[in-house]
Formats: sequence, C-alpha cells, structure tokens
Amino acid sequence: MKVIKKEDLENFVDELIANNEKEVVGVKSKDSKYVFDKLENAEELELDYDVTILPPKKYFMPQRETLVEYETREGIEMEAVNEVVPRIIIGIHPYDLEAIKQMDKVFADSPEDDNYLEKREKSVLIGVNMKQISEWSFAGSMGTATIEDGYDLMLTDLGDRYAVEIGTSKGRELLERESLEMRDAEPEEVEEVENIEENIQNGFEKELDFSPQNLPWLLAENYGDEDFWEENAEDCYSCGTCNIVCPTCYCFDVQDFSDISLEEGERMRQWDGCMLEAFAEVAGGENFREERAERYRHRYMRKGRYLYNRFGDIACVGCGRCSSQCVPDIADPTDIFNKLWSDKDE
Amino acid sequence: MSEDVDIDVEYLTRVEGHGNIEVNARNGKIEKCEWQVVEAPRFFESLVVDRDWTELHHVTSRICGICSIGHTLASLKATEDAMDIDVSEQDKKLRKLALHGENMQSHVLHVGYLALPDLMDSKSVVPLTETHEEEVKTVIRLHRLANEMSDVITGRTTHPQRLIPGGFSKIPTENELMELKNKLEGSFNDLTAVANLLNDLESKIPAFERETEYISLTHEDEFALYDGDICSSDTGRTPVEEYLEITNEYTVPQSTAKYTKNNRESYMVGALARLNNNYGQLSPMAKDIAEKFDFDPLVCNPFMNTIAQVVEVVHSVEDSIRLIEELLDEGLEEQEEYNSPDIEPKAGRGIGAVEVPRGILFHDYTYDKDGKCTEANCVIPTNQNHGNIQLDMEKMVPDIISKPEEEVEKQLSMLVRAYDPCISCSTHDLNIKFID
Amino acid sequence: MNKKDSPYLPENATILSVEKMAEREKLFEIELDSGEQLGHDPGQFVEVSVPGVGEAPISISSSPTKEGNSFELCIRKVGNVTNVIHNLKEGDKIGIRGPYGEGFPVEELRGHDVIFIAGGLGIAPLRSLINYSLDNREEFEDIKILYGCRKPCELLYEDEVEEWRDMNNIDYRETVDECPDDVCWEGNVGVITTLIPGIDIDLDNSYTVVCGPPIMYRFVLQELKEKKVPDERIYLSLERRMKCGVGKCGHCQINGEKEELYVCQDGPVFNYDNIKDFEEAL
Amino acid sequence: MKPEERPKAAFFDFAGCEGDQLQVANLEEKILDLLNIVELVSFREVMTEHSDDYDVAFIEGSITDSHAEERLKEIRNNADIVVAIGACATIGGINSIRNAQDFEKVQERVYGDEREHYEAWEKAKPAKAVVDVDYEVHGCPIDREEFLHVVQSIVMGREPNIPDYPVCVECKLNENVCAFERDEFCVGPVTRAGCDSCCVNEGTICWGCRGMIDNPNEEAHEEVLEEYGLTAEEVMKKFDLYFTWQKEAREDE
Ligand SMILES: Cc1cc2nc3c(=O)[nH]c(=O)nc-3n(C[C@H](O)[C@H](O)[C@H](O)COP(=O)(O)OP(=O)(O)OC[C@H]3O[C@@H](n4cnc5c(N)ncnc54)[C@H](O)[C@@H]3O)c2cc1C
Ligand code: SF4
Ligand code: SF4
Ligand code: SF4
Repeated sequence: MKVIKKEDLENFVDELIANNEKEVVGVKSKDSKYVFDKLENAEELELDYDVTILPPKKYFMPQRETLVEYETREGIEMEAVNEVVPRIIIGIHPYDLEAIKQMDKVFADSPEDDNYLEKREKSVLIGVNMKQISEWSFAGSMGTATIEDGYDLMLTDLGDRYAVEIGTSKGRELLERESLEMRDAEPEEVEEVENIEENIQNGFEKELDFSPQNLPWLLAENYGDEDFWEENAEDCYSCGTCNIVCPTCYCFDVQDFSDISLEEGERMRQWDGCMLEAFAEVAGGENFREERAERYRHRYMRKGRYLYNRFGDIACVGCGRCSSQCVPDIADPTDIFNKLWSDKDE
Repeated sequence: MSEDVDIDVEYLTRVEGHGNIEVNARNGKIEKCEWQVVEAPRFFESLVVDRDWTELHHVTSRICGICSIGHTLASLKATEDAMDIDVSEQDKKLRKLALHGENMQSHVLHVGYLALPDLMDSKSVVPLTETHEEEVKTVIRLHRLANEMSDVITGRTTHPQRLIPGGFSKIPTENELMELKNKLEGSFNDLTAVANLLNDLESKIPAFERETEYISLTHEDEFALYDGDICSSDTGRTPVEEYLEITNEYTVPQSTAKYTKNNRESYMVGALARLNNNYGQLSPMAKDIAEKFDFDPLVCNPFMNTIAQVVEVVHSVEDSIRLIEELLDEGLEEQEEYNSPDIEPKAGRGIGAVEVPRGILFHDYTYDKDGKCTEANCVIPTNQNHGNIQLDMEKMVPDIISKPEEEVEKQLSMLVRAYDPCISCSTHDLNIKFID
Repeated sequence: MNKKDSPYLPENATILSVEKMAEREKLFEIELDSGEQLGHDPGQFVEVSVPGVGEAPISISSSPTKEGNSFELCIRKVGNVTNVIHNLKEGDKIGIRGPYGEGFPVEELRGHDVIFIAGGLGIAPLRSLINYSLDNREEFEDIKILYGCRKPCELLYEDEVEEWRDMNNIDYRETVDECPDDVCWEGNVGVITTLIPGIDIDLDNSYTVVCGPPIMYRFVLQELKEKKVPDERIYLSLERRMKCGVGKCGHCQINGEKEELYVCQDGPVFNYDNIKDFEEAL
Repeated sequence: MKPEERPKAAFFDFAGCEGDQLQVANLEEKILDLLNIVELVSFREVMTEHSDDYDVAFIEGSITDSHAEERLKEIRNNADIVVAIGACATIGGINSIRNAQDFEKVQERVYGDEREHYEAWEKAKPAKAVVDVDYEVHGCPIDREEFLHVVQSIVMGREPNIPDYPVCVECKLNENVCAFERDEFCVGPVTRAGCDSCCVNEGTICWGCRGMIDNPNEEAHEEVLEEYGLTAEEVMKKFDLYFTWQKEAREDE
C-alpha cells in the first residue's frame, strides 16, 4: 500500500489529463447529483460522493454504439465497428467494481463480445472507498461495500492523504512516473484503512434481513405468487428506469439507421430494459410478458436468481440506484426481498 | 388590356398561414379588392385562461412556429411585469441574442426562400436549387447559422426550451459562445453575397409608394428589439403600458380580420417600420448595405420591407458579435443546472412588448394571486399589418389593373409577401369566409 | 477487426432462388459468398440481415444432407425485415449470421421411431430434420409425419408433400382446419390434434418432435399426454424475440420455477420435460 | 435499399403554428439530399407550384372545422400514404386545451360579441380523428431527425422505429437529474419517448408534447403527482396541456 498527499493526487490527475494519452473521466457533480464525466481538471473531481446517476458501465457498453457499418451501393458491404476510447476512470465505488466484474463474465462468455471487452481492456479503473453512503444503498448486505480486487488502483481517504492500493500491473504502471510524490504506507495507515473499511459496513440505512445467498431459492419459491407481484407492480410505469440505471443490467436492442442516401448506415445497439412493454413482444403481437407484474417479477428474478444460475453471482450489488430513481418508489430490492423473506415464515 | 379581371388566389403560397386575395373588375371598374385572412381560429387567449404562470410562455410560443422565440419572450416579459420578477443583465443579453437569432432565421427564410423566387421569376426555391445552386447554398448557410444560434442560446430552433420566467433554465457555455462568435464573423462574405444579389435585382422591386404611419419599438441606447417604448413615425413615443391607445383594434365589414389604427386608417409594422424609426442606430455594416439601396427614411414603399430585412440580418449579426464580446469580457456568471428561479407568484397585470421579425408584438396578461391567468390579450404584428395591406392594395390595383391578369395577380401576391405575413399567428381573425 | 472478432458481423450471402409457396411464405435458397457450407444441424437457425432494415432469426429449413453448398429458409412475411426480404429477388444480397442454437438431438433419435407434428409454419424447421431422416432412412425406425394448416392453400412445400404422400416407407397424414367449398381436398378436415388419436405410438421406442404456433403446443401436448407419451420423449422448437442470437441481448430469456433458459443458446429446440414447468415457455 | 423512383410528396397545413414545416425547412443542406429521395410536388409555405398527383401527404395542424375535414378527406383520397406531423396533427396539440374548456366561454374570451361569425368546431381534432393516418411524427415541434427517419423508412418500405416507451428511458440514458428530484413535476413517465428527452436536457421538464404512450399508467402517475404535493386540479392541468384529446378518445373506447 502506498500513500499520496491529496494535493499530489490532484497534480497527478491534472498531469494525466494534460498527458492526453487516455481520456480521463471521473465523478463530477450535476445539480444535486453526481455523474461520471470527462474531467477538464482535477478540481472537478468529487471523490466524496454518494452514488452516480448512471454506473460506469456506460464506458464499456455505451448507451448507444455502432456494431456494424454497411454500404449497399453495389451488393452489400458490412464492417464490424468498435469505437474504443482508452480511458482512466477515477472514483469507482466498490459495488460498481463488483458490477463490472460481473459484466466482464457476461461479455467474455462465448461468443466473446469484443465491443465490450476491448473497451474494458483499454480502461484503467481507479476505485475509491465510500465516504458518503447513499440513503438507498444496501451494499453492506450484498457484500459489495468494500472489495478485494477488480480495480487497478484503489483509493481510501485518510484526511489529508489517500491510501493507494495497487490491484494490477496496469495500476502500477500508471503510478510509474517521476513527478509523482508517493511513499509506502506506515503500518498504522494500513490499519486505518482496515478500520475505515470495517466502518463502512455499518453505515447503511437499508439492509437485507437475510443473507443474499438465500435469494435464488427464495425467489424460486415465490415465482408463482402472482398476487404478490401484481400488488407490488400496480404503480409501475414500465419506464425501465430501474433497468437503465442498474450497473448489472445489460440487455440491449439493435436497430439499423441509414443515412439519407439510403445507401449506407449503421447498425446500432442501445440499452434496452426488460421492464419496457415491448421487450418480449414478437411479430404478430404475441407478448410473452404482457402484464406489468410479469415484467416486474422478471427483473427481480433476473437480479436474484437467473444470472446467479448462469454466472454464479447475485446480479444486484446493492447500489440503490433503481430504488432512488424510481418515481413511484416501488423498485427497492430490499423492500421486495425482505417482504418475501418475512412472508415465508407465515 | 383587360377590362374584366377576376383574381381568386385561394391560400396564397409562400406565406405563413392562410390568406386569400380577391379582386374583381368589370369593364375596368373595380368592384372588389380584398385581402382576406382565412386561418382557422385557435383561441389562444382562451387557452391560457386558468393556466399556471409557469406554463404561459410554453403555450403562447405555439402561436407561431417562426416567431416562437419572440412570442416566448413577449409572454415572459408580460409575466415578469405582472409579478415584478427581475431578470439579470446577463440574461437580458442572452435573450437579445435569442431574438437576433430568430430575426436572422425568419428574415433569411423570407428573403431567400419566399421573396427571392419572385424577383428571379421562379415559382419557388426548388427549381433554383438547380439553376442557382451557389446562391441557394449561401442562403442555406445563413439560415443554418441563424438556427445554430437559436439552438445554442435557447436549446432548440423552434419553440425554445431554455427561456423561462426570470431567466434561463440553462445557459450556453463560454466555449459555445466563442464558437458562435467565430461563425458569425465568418458569415460576412455570405451576407455581402446576398446583399449584392438583391442589389442586382433591385430593378424588379416595384416602384410603389403610399404615405404610411410606421410603428415600432424605440430605445435611446440601441436599435430596439427587446426593450423600449412604442414609437410612431406620425405621433412619436408612447409607453408600452398604453399599447391599447396605439393598436385600437376595430372591425371593418369587408374584411375578415381585425384591423388596427393609430393616427391614420392603418399603420405598418416590421423591418421597414423599424428601419424608418431607428435608422440611426443600425450597426455600421448594416448601414452601408442600406445605403447601397439608397435607403433614406422615411421610405414608403412596402416592397422595400424585404430590403429592410436584409439590412436587419446584417445588423443582427454585428450586434450579436458585440453582445457575445460583452458577455465574454465580463465572463459568464455560472448558474445552477436545471435552473429555476425562486419566484413567488402574485396577482397583477403585466404587458410585454418585443420586436419580432414581422413587427411589434404585445402580450398582456392578468393573474390571480396563485399565479393563474384570468385574462389575456395578444396583439400580433401581422394583425396590425392587415389594414395596411388592404389599403396598399386599394391604391395599387387601379394603377396596374390594365396589365394582364397574371401580372396583376403576381404583383398583388408580391405585395402581400413583402409584408411577410404570418397569418397562422393572427390571434384575432374574424369571420371565416371562403371563396366559392 | 475481422469477422471472427465480432459476433454481430454478418457474412455476405446471395439469394440463388425464390419460390412463392403460399400467400405469406416464400422459400429462399441461399449461398454464402465465401462458398463454404453453412454447416448446420437440423433445428438450428440463422440471423438474416437486410442492411437498413435489421435482422430476423429464421430456422434453417433444409437438411444438412442437401446437395451443394446452399441452404434454404422459409420466411413468412409478418413485419419489418420479413416484408422487405419478400421483395428480394434472385441474385440479391443479404447478410447471414449463424448457424446458432441447439438443434434437434439427432444422435438420440437415431434408431428410434420418430413422429413429426407440424402446424403451419412449424413445418419449416421440422422439414430440415424430416429430410435429414429421409436421406438417412435406414438409420431410423418408423417415421410418421402429421402436418396441419388452416386451409389447403396454406400448405407449404407442396412438391415434397406430394412425394411424402406417395412414399410407402413413412406414414404421412395431413389435415386442414377448414376447407372452402370450391377447393378440392382429399385429406382430413379438423385441427391437428384430431390426427393424433389415430396413430399408434410405441411408447418405449419413439420420439415426438413438435413445432407450431404457441396455441397448437398447448393442445398437442394435451393429446400426447392422453396417449401417455413420456414428457422426456417430446422435443419442441420455441420462438422468442431475439436481437443478438448469441445469448447477450436478454430478449429471448424465458422464466420458469426452476431455472431460466435462453432460447437462442439453450434452444430453440427443447426437451419438453425440461421446460414444462416454465410458465412463460408455452 | 434505394428504390428506383422517388415518391411524390406534398405538405398540407391546417390549424397550427407551421413550426413543423419550419422544422423541415430547418433541415438546411439536408433538404437537398431529401430531394434526392422524394419529389416535392406541393408545399404551400415555400412553393407556388402545386399538384394533386402525390403519393405521400404530410399533414400539419389540427382539424377544427368542416371545411378542413373535407379538405383532409380529399387529401386522403389522393394519397397512398398519409403522415401526420406535429402534435396538432397527431394528438390535437396545444389546440386541444380548449377541448376541456366551455366553448361558449372560449369564443367569448377571444371574440366577445362577435363570436357568432364562426364556423369552428367545439373541439380541435387530430388528423386520425377524421381520416386513416398511416404514420405519425410526434412532437411540438417535430424532431428533424425523426422526420427524416420516417421519410426514409417510407421510401425504403420499412417500418419506422417510433418508441412506445416513456420519455424517462431517454432521460435516464442522458443522465438527467429527474424533475421529481428537483421539486418539479413532469409527465415524462406517461409520455412517448423519441425526442431524446430534449426538454429535460435543456433544464426543464417534459411537458408531454409527444402524447401519451399506448398503455400509460395514468392512474399511478396521477397518484404520484398528488403524493408529491399537487392538488387534484393541478394534476389535471398537467394532463390537459397536451393529452386532452387522447384522454377523451380513450374514454370513448
Ligand atoms: C429461433 C427462431 C426461428 C424462427 N424461424 C422462422 C422461420 O423459419 N420462418 C419465419 O418466417 N419466421 C421464423 N421465426 C420468426 C421470425 O424471426 C419473426 O417473424 C421475425 O423476426 C419478424 O421480424 P420482422 O422484422 O419481420 O417483424 P417485426 O415485427 O417488424 O420485428 C421487429 C423486431 O422484433 C423482433 N421480433 C419480432 N418478432 C419476432 C419473433 N417472432 N421472433 C424473434 N424476434 C422477433 C426481431 O428482433 C425483429 O427485428 C423464427 C423465430 C425464432 C426465434
Ligand atoms: S419499477 Fe419503477 S423504475 Fe422500474 S419500470 Fe416500474 S416505475 Fe419504472
Ligand atoms: S438492482 Fe438496483 S440496487 Fe441492485 S444493482 Fe441494480 S440498480 Fe443497484
Ligand atoms: S425528468 Fe421526467 S422524463 Fe426525466 S426521468 Fe424524471 S419523470 Fe422521467
């Protein structure tokens, strides 16, 4: 573990920006909220934030990206496209790092999705331990409040200094520059970081009343409880907000957009959401999840069960984005999961 | 020489909104000579009743797509007047930029797409895209520049989003303003090209004159568009609060629209009126261009309105550059994202006047204590011009009635187009009447 | 980036011929421009691309045993991509990705009786396996084909059906839901389930393979149950919305009590026993 | 995918602000490209030429009297494809505010004693209330790119992608701070997306100009607005800025 003074970290970030080798993005404030965005200077960086509106997945799987370019003047010509911008991403909280680990598995699964993987590979992830905890977050319960790996560098705020944990050689290389003033951490500082991490565990207002390991069977057991799902989904707008803001959601739609000549264009993918009404609709109008409640249930099933069966992870990292941004306030996983848990005893 | 003339122009083309021209003559005697407005009524002054003060500008912007920035600003000024809401100097400058953008956009559209075809003996701009590609592209470039300006300042080219009571929901960045300034500075070649093109066509502009009263805003410090008093070329200055003394709406039996009059039977508003009243305050290059056309106020040829628009476009470009420079020199004061000024609604009446491309525009609202609108009145420039169009026609027809019917029709159409009427926004049209 | 790197990049292919089969269905014979064989198993599908319009998953309707390098797709005109495909002619270019998915378990079926039950367009994927088994007739025991559609004019693959009717080493039966008075039809009239009671099923030695619209599954499965056909001896092919075909886009996932399935990767062919508890499957 | 012949296109305007036609003019250089894929045969606002021989008719504005109704029916007869452009033509737009007002009063407020002169319907109607409409380009004003997309799709013979999900989707993709988190009120949750949440991006709220999605959860949204502190009357006002015609049409069903 290394230690760096706050002002030196600022200089370091400014240098990275000036260096221009990779785009430097970090957490910035937007109105009363926070977003990951391109940094113009280190001063804009807000490492003391609660949660960002969108997770950093947008850098590996952009809201909209071109997969294929085509041209149809004579016959067809198609070319795969991957617009990769190498980036240094500063200020990722542990739950988002965990989510990125999960996404890595999804896109590395055969057949590999290079549009994601290459962007991911060309990025450097600098994590930061939480100082503020979102009132909606329950990362403590999901085991994602702190993290052992998945970052290239990990920062912890020690007042006037940051402790820097080096996670990978990519991270180490980034630090290898002469101008950077950094020293090895004292044993007390290592202990301080441990204490801080321990304290974070206790800072959550929202909690799951049980271990998330129970989710797969709990959800399976309640799959058929239609009344329950209907009751809870009654106010759902089918607006997909809970999908879009989620760091572990990755469903997408693909559409073609021709330019005005009609002879060339792009095939693009855009984030989609299983809560949207047409998500499972096929030609002829048959919709395999026509009811709000079916779609609502599907999201929870996917978070707590299906993706676990497929990739071995509970696909909710407890960031609380879905619940904090759902306008009718019905998307809180702890609320639903806890209700199921307490009902099971009845 | 035609003794009998029957002209029925149903839905005059290349104007905004629906209007008809009807002229009948028997044995050389004029029996009927009318400019009729047949736009379906849209009842704006009722639509806003009971609505919240935060929504009025959104609703009244829809009076007219082309002057939507102007309507929004007149609306905001009326609301701000009613509730004593302050607007910062910076926001006022930005609003002036917005108005310039709209002025340029609308004038370029009118001159380039609607009026030029007449002067070039073409039925529309479409054939010109092939015969005069360069000229058309010049016009398009200027039009796009004007739209980019509206985009940068107000968020959109039509029906602005950022203009809200008390200021702006979002303001442009300094970089965006800088870029805009560079583009404006880069447009002088195109402006000169358009001016020269019209100069070459000057002989095609009919030499028609009729003594007319011209009404516009006027202001000591600047060529008035956003602020000022009402000014008549006949009767001098009147404060905006007394606008009803000026507009005097009345109905006439042979017409479908309400007319307005002040000192004479009718008056004219618009670019020509502004130039006539405020000529001395034009920017330097605008003045140069006006001189090329021997512009010497008072100019009483309504066809010169098109030329006045060209002059105003140049003025708007120059004045915008000046405004942006001022803003950048002072440094933009940052404001919150999703800005929404802290305003307590209150009861009262407010009047807002701005110069929009087609002339002076008034919005007049009364609010109750919760900020619900109880009464509204909007007097639109085109309405103010209808009477003048009619009187111009009456003077012109006897002079030209001996020409071939087609020629008469073309001249009359050109006359109406010169006013650049914006009929769809005429909120006070009466008695729809169709030609059988 | 070359093709291998992007699972989303189609290969160029040429339409060799187009045959109108019924009012809404056409049969397209297609060859990859690379000259290579598609290399599919019966029951697999491809993503067909029309640049500017999009992609649609379509089952491969020809058998891998078909001569030459081309393959066949039977496409019903129902929406965006399929409408535009219907306007294409011989020589036109399209894009192909695939083959994708799990096809029919040919190894498992080999040496057994096979009963094919096809409703409407369901014959398209089944034909791939039917022709495969007819081309390797000696490897299979009894073959029965039950084929039903709404009206005689909707019957697909007329020439081949004509041959099936005459073949004496298979048992071919057909039905239409209704037959207009002015049409000559010698087959059965009634829904496809009416054919099932009349056939003998050797429960220990036969497999049933079903493909058709969702509503047909419900009734056919009911009928097979009455015949005591074990669930694990039934295979069926499902259709879902798909955007990628490779297990990423999430659209084709179906939910059940026990687990989840991706139609594009785990299917489209499923063993009935594995999906019968899936509320969303049928 | 380019067809051999350019379809003939014509524009027609009814009661509206002509902002949508202006948006077409605002395509700037792209108009020249547009002319490569369609042949413009009638566009009163910019051309004097006119022909009744057209394949695609674009309709702007609401239908507010029987003369307009007749005219629109004639257009429908002439055209193979009718496209309504802009909120006035797709959902009645701002004009339909008056559909919820007392018509006597509406007339009196604007024309006082002279209101009798009118032949205007009590209610403003969108094009589809009078004739069959094949496609709609939503918005007040229309989005230029979406307009182009619809024209392109018609020319290519494919269906345009017009979303049937709420504006919130795009608003989130654009990473906006939700109006509800800034003590403002928004009808984005029931409004059809496709505008790229342009109003919220510019710092305001979604006003609803693209109309409601096909299956909005109106009840939930009304409840939510009340929970956030609006009175029932204020909630209604949020919905009757743009949705009056749609709401009535749904109730009639
Ligand atoms: C495994 C599989 C095999 C199929 N085999 C055949 C076949 O052999 N012949 C045939 O005619 N049809 C087949 N279909 C159905 C065919 O894919 C749809 O009819 C087609 O996608 C409709 O697309 P469209 O663009 O014409 O219609 P639209 O309604 O315009 O569809 C738009 C988009 O929705 C999605 N979509 C809509 N309907 C379906 C659907 N039923 N299945 C999957 N995605 C859909 C697609 O992504 C499509 O791009 C198959 C479907 C699947 C899943
Ligand atoms: S749960 Fe909430 S955020 Fe999710 S779709 Fe429903 S209303 Fe939208
Ligand atoms: S489900 Fe909600 S809390 Fe869980 S990871 Fe997704 S957005 Fe965060
Ligand atoms: S601001 Fe409006 S459109 Fe955007 S997310 Fe919130 S409710 Fe939806």
